[in-house]
Amino acid sequence: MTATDLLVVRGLVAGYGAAPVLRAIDLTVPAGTIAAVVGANGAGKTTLLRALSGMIRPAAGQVLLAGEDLRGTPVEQLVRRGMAHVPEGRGVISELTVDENLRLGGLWRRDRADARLALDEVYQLFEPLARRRRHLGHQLSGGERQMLALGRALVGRPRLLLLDEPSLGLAPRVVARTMALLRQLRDRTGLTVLLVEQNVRSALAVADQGVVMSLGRVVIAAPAARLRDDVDLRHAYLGF
Amino acid sequence: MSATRAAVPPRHRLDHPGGRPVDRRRGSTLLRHLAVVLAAGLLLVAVSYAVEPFRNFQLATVAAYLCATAGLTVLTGLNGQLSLGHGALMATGAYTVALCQTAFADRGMTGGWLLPLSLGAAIVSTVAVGAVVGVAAARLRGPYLAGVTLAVAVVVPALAVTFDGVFNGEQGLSVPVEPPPLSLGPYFPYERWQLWVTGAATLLALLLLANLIRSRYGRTFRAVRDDEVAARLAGIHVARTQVLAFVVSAATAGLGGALLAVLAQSVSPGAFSLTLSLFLLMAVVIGGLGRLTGALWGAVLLVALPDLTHSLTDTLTLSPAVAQRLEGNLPLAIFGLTLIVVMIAAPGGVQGLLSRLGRALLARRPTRRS
Amino acid sequence: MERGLELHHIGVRFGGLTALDDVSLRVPPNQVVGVIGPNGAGKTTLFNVICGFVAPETGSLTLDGRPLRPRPHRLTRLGIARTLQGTGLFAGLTVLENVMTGASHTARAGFAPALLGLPASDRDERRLRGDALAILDELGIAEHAEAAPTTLPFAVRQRVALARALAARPRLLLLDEPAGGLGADDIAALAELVRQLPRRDTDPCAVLLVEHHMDLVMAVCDEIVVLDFGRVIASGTPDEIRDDPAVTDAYLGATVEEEVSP
Amino acid sequence: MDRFVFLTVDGLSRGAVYAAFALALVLIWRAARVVNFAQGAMAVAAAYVAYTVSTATGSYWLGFVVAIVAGLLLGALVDRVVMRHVDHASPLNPVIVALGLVLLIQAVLGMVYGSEFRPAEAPFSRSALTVGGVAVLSPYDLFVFATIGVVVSGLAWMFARTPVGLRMRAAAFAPEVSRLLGVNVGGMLTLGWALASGVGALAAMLVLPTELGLHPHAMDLVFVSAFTAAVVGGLDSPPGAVVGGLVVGLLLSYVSGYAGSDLTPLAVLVLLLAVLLVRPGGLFAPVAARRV
Amino acid sequence: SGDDGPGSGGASVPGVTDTEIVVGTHMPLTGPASAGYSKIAPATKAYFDYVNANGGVHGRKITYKIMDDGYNPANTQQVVRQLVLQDKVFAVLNGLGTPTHTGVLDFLKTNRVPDLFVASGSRSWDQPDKYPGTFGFNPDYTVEGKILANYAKVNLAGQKVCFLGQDDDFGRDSLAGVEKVLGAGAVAAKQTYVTSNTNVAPQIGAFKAAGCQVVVLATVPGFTALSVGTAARLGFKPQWLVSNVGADHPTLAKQLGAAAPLLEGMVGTNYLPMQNDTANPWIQLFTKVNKEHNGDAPFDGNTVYGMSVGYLFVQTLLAAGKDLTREKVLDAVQKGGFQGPGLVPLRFSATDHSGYGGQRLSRVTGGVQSYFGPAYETDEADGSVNEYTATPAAPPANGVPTAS
Ligand SMILES: Nc1ncnc2c1ncn2[C@@H]1O[C@H](COP(=O)(O)OP(=O)(O)OP(=O)(O)O)[C@@H](O)[C@H]1O
Ligand SMILES: Nc1ncnc2c1ncn2[C@@H]1O[C@H](COP(=O)(O)OP(=O)(O)OP(=O)(O)O)[C@@H](O)[C@H]1O
Ligand SMILES: CC(C)C[C@H](N)C(=O)O
Ligand SMILES: [Mg+2]
Ligand SMILES: [Mg+2]
Repeated sequence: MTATDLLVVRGLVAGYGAAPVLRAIDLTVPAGTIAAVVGANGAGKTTLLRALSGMIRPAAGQVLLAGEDLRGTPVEQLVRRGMAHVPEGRGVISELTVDENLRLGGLWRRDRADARLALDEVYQLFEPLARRRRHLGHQLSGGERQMLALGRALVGRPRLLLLDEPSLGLAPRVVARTMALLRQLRDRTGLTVLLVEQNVRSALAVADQGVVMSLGRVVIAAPAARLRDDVDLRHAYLGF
Repeated sequence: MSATRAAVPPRHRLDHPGGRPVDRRRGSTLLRHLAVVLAAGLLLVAVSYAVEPFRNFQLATVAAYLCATAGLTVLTGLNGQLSLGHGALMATGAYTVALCQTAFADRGMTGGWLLPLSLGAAIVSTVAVGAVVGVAAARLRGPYLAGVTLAVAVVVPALAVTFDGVFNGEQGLSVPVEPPPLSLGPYFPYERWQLWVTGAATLLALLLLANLIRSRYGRTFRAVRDDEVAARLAGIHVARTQVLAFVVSAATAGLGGALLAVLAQSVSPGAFSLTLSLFLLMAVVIGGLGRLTGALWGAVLLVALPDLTHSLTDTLTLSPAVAQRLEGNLPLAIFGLTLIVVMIAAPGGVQGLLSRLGRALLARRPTRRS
Repeated sequence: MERGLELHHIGVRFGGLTALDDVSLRVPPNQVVGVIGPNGAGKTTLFNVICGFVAPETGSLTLDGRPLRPRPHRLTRLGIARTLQGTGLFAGLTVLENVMTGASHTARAGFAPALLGLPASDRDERRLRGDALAILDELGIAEHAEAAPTTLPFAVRQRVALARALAARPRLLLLDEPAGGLGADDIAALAELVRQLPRRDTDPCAVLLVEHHMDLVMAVCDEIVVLDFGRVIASGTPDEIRDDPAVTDAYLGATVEEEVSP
Repeated sequence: MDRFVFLTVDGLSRGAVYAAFALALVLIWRAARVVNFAQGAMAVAAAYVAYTVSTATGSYWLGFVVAIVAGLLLGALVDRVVMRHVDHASPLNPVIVALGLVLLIQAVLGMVYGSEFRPAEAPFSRSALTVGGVAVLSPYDLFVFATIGVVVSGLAWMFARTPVGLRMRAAAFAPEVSRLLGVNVGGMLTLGWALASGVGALAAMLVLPTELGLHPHAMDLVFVSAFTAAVVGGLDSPPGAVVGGLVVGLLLSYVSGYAGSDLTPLAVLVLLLAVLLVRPGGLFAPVAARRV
Repeated sequence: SGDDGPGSGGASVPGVTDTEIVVGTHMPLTGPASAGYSKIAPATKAYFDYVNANGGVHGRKITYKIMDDGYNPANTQQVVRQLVLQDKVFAVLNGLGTPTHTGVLDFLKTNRVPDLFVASGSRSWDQPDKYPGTFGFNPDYTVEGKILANYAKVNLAGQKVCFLGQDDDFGRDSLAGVEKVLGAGAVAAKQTYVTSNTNVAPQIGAFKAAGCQVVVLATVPGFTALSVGTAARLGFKPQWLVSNVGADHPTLAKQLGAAAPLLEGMVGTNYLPMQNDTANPWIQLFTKVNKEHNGDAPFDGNTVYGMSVGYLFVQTLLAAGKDLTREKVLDAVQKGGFQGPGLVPLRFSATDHSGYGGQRLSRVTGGVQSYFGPAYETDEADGSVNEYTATPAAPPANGVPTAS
């Protein structure tokens, strides 16, 4: 581990009940980079993110965030450590308004003024949300909810962002803009992103590092450019 | 979180009677269920000779409650509608049977067919009430449904006081029931006869319920419980299905109430209080929601638990002052505590626990062989 | 000749928000029509109008030229089936039962036979089960027939949802983002399946498809309608749409690669 | 006309206490999505504590404060020791556990205090002040109105305007997501239970002087009326609880005054049906959820 | 296995051995109706323990099985069957409540179980032809209504009389008695309450509006207290005439707490010695028993009631003789002639199975409830209300009755 590795995962084993879904995952994400985790349905990508953010308790292994072991840290403390997890399936609280959902993202922060600033930035980034501030979560369209979930995470100004299929249900234009946004944030604020995606092409287009998972293991972790450009690798691990 | 739904879309609950994954048995549903019911009937007759009259009466009471809990478990467990008012539906059946039997007796009519006729009338009248409540219930969800059924539970017994000309107020009506047929011998214990009558009626009701659960209706009940929007898109009339479930459930509750009235030979509003409705619900959940066997455990618990805890306090010898305090209260405390512990330790109820146990045993066998 | 489903000048508003504005379109028999558009453009709302979940303020619908007043639970009887955004499976039913439920309206035995457990009801069940297994087989997921949906991978759940819709033997199938969350292989398989639907030997059907996955849309649609702010801004063949500047502007935008490369 | 004024005023003062208790139900519903059937028994338990303190010290107000504190603690205790461990996957489970709690608490109170009625003191005169020969509100009624007004507006403000209110609502609706957003869901739940139970205890202190007295079952009937009130108002809405409570109070008063007390249960059912068939989520229901 | 025919007299009598008699009862020990009543059976039991400690009855100790039915008739069915079929009690004694006990009349009759001294004033117990084994204890509500109305007629002549009753037999029978004495149209305002609605302000408000001066209450204690409290709130101060069911001063005072002075002047009825009359030898006896065998529980009207029931039952057993059978017990009760703590006669005969046949009036003065004037007796028909002047019996020296 080097000082710049923000997230280090060693031998992580986790699952739901008896049989583990993740079998000894090793992974390193340097600070200020984007890592794309790709793999077939059921490979365990979602489970990996859930284990990282403590939503399921790992059976074995170690997760280090900026060198600190996260074992035993309650889920709700992780945002304070700078980790934000946008879960699969949007996680918008449908009974709250758009504005309340967004505010919730920054509620834990001491710096109220900056939280407010972050809120305004999100409204600027996703103007459909600005038009629906007072709407309840359940009134939004599928894509609008996806924006809301992402925006809510950004209000907390995280160091590490765990994104589970953010492109799901988003219009192509918005997908491209979202991906570009991740790049911008990486460059502007040094944000580190662990991006789980089915949309392999888009993911590898923005990522620095590509991680391919299969059956609960990391089968290859390589610079994204290599995975993108090396036809043999692509055929072997990504099937295209 | 789906707070609007009364019951779980149970993730791990695919092994109940109506939901065995693939029915490989090609035979007739009716014959299969009939065989089980006949076996149960024979067992019951054997038991009725083996045990004392009081136990016969207790078993008969279990049978009567079982009618109600079976219906409630279909409604709440399979169709996801919460009812706090099943005691009131039982009251409807009970009063109907009382009025019918009294009318027959007043006209000097006798015969073995009169009681089935009264029970039939009880079912019909409860179905009518159930349909009315069901139509309202079909529009309501979760606590709002609970609120209305709670009001029904309070109102129906109160009507006996409001219209005391017919129902004779708090004191209630007596239910004339003919003695066992003479062909059974002059000294045939009355309690055994009571068990036979209630047992037969209940087994018949269970047979029909089991058939229904097995059929496409059972499936639509559960589909509506799990996802109303998807159910509508699958061509299911959600409201109609909910009313149907309510009516079916009401019919059995009415029969259960009627049987209880026949057993007690009397009906009065106090016997069908809100407490009864709440206890029925506790019984089906503790027994194991959504399964007929669970309803059976629930009915057994309703009868046995107070008895057991009472004997427990009886065996403790205490000073009069302490005894006076504990008397009555200790059984309730134990019952309450049991309820809490069971719900925390085994939310699947007794039947869930038994299934788990069974599976564990099955799972161990092959390892032993190897 | 058969006319299929037609929408005439449909308008829907939610409070102050116009979700659909004078939308007309037609789904001819045995054709695949795609509806695309930015998030919140009104695509799902359009489906909801067809299904009767949302009553349009203006406009009308016809099915084969006859006026249509849709009610959700009558839909399968009219030959229309729909999948939900998200999967909407019955969590407490097995996969097989889920699919059997899709064909509820074809059951013939009434309440009395079911209550009495008569052979008529048993026959019904056997037929439904047989049909459902056949569909599961066609979609290649027969092995999961006994599973609980929640234990299955997402791609399989999507297929179960599709199987349930097909079990109704629809003439028109409404698919709301069927590729959402699927991997490339699964999407390719889905594309193949959707393309085949109008050409099936038994029960061929037309498809109205809402999807953000352009590869799929372009590959399977005979015609595409583009919505923006509730209005139809373009319609035509995939090729026409791809090159329509208005569509690119409102919806397609640049590719990710173009966006991220400086 | 005098009679009408009298029945109206009487109905409102009864309704106010139903409202307070309904509010406790609404609180716990908003905080934990549970209809707390044990609310009545818990409130009675707190009132017994107050009774013990008041009789020992002779101070009503000390008892009053102790009741509310006891209510808060009991709520937190019930959450931590019991409800926390209940599988909420089925909304029925907590309901059954609550019913178990009712049995347990009432039995324990019966053992400790016996099943005699204990007097429940009112801190102000309950004799109505007469205006123009018509008996209107008593000082005690005014006290009740004022207390409930303060509590309702305080809670409404807390839920709608404060961060902790937002956290509580978020935790209730989506516990998992809320944890990811840094909300201490467990703490919020405990807080919700404590608050609700505290309000319940307050309601019991307000309602008991108008009832038969302190008894393990003293709140049984109040619970039924209050639950009705909460449902009529809409379980998600604190103002709904207040309106619902007043409506139920007025209805009961008019019906027993003009038609006979034996018709009151029926009248309640009719009210429930009339309201819910038109508005299935109660008078103050939020916007119907988009489900597709 | 349970096939023995009925009428198996002679050899074995259920619940009776040479050393023991088992009797049982059903009582509300829990639930909303338990207040007050839950103390009756323990008091009876305490008296039996006292008798047992003094050698029992004909050498037999009395075992009293108390079953909680929570005032729920369905539970009563269960527990009474348990008593009779399982515990094989000799008799059911002092089963409490009209709706609860009504449901088991037929069962007890079929099983030929003596059903003695039912704790309720309903007239149902007095049906010797239909229920030969059932006997009441409390004076019936019509008798009581007549006596209360008679007081109003004689002592409060010309005042406007109103009536509040429970919406069941209790209220109805009581009102019937009141109207028999005052005349059908004489009650200016009649109101009822249901136990499920504790707000009696509408009813009391109606009395006030009607200008009532005397209010007869056929209420349980809780509703007596509510009525009195509510009236005070409304500034309405009538003369209260209260049924014995709801007139026990300690119970009421406890419930009203600081407002207990409102009970001042309340006229009530009863037919047993007043629990605060420490000069009364019965009260002295019962206080002693309460101390020794009842854990010195708070002593009130329910205690006196429970012990009086016990005393009467022991008298009955003695009268039935050493060779105890169920038939003999019934004969003994029908023969009557019991002298005990009661202030009025027990009416038992072959044709009358009702209990006490009258009441005496009491008044609360200076926070103390005490009797005044003579005791009265009457019937539930149109007979007149007569003074009953016989001097009450004194208890035997050791407190245990002896065979007469
Ligand atoms: N709650 C759960 N209980 C039991 N098994 C689960 C649960 N969630 C997921 N699984 C199983 O764990 C495995 C990995 O699931 P996971 O959701 O992590 O995959 P994924 O890579 O995110 O797939 P997808 O691309 O479909 O989102 C799958 O086989 C799945 O069936
Ligand atoms: N029930 C409703 N109440 C209020 N607004 C609604 C409701 N349903 C939809 N809307 C609004 O109408 C607009 C269209 O929504 P719709 O769901 O049809 O969009 P969509 O085209 O399906 O979007 P997506 O591609 O993101 O799923 C959205 O802005 C949405 O917020
Ligand atoms: C003396 C009491 C037990 C009377 C009671 N209210 C009843 O008749 O039921
Ligand atoms: Mg995933
Ligand atoms: Mg959509």
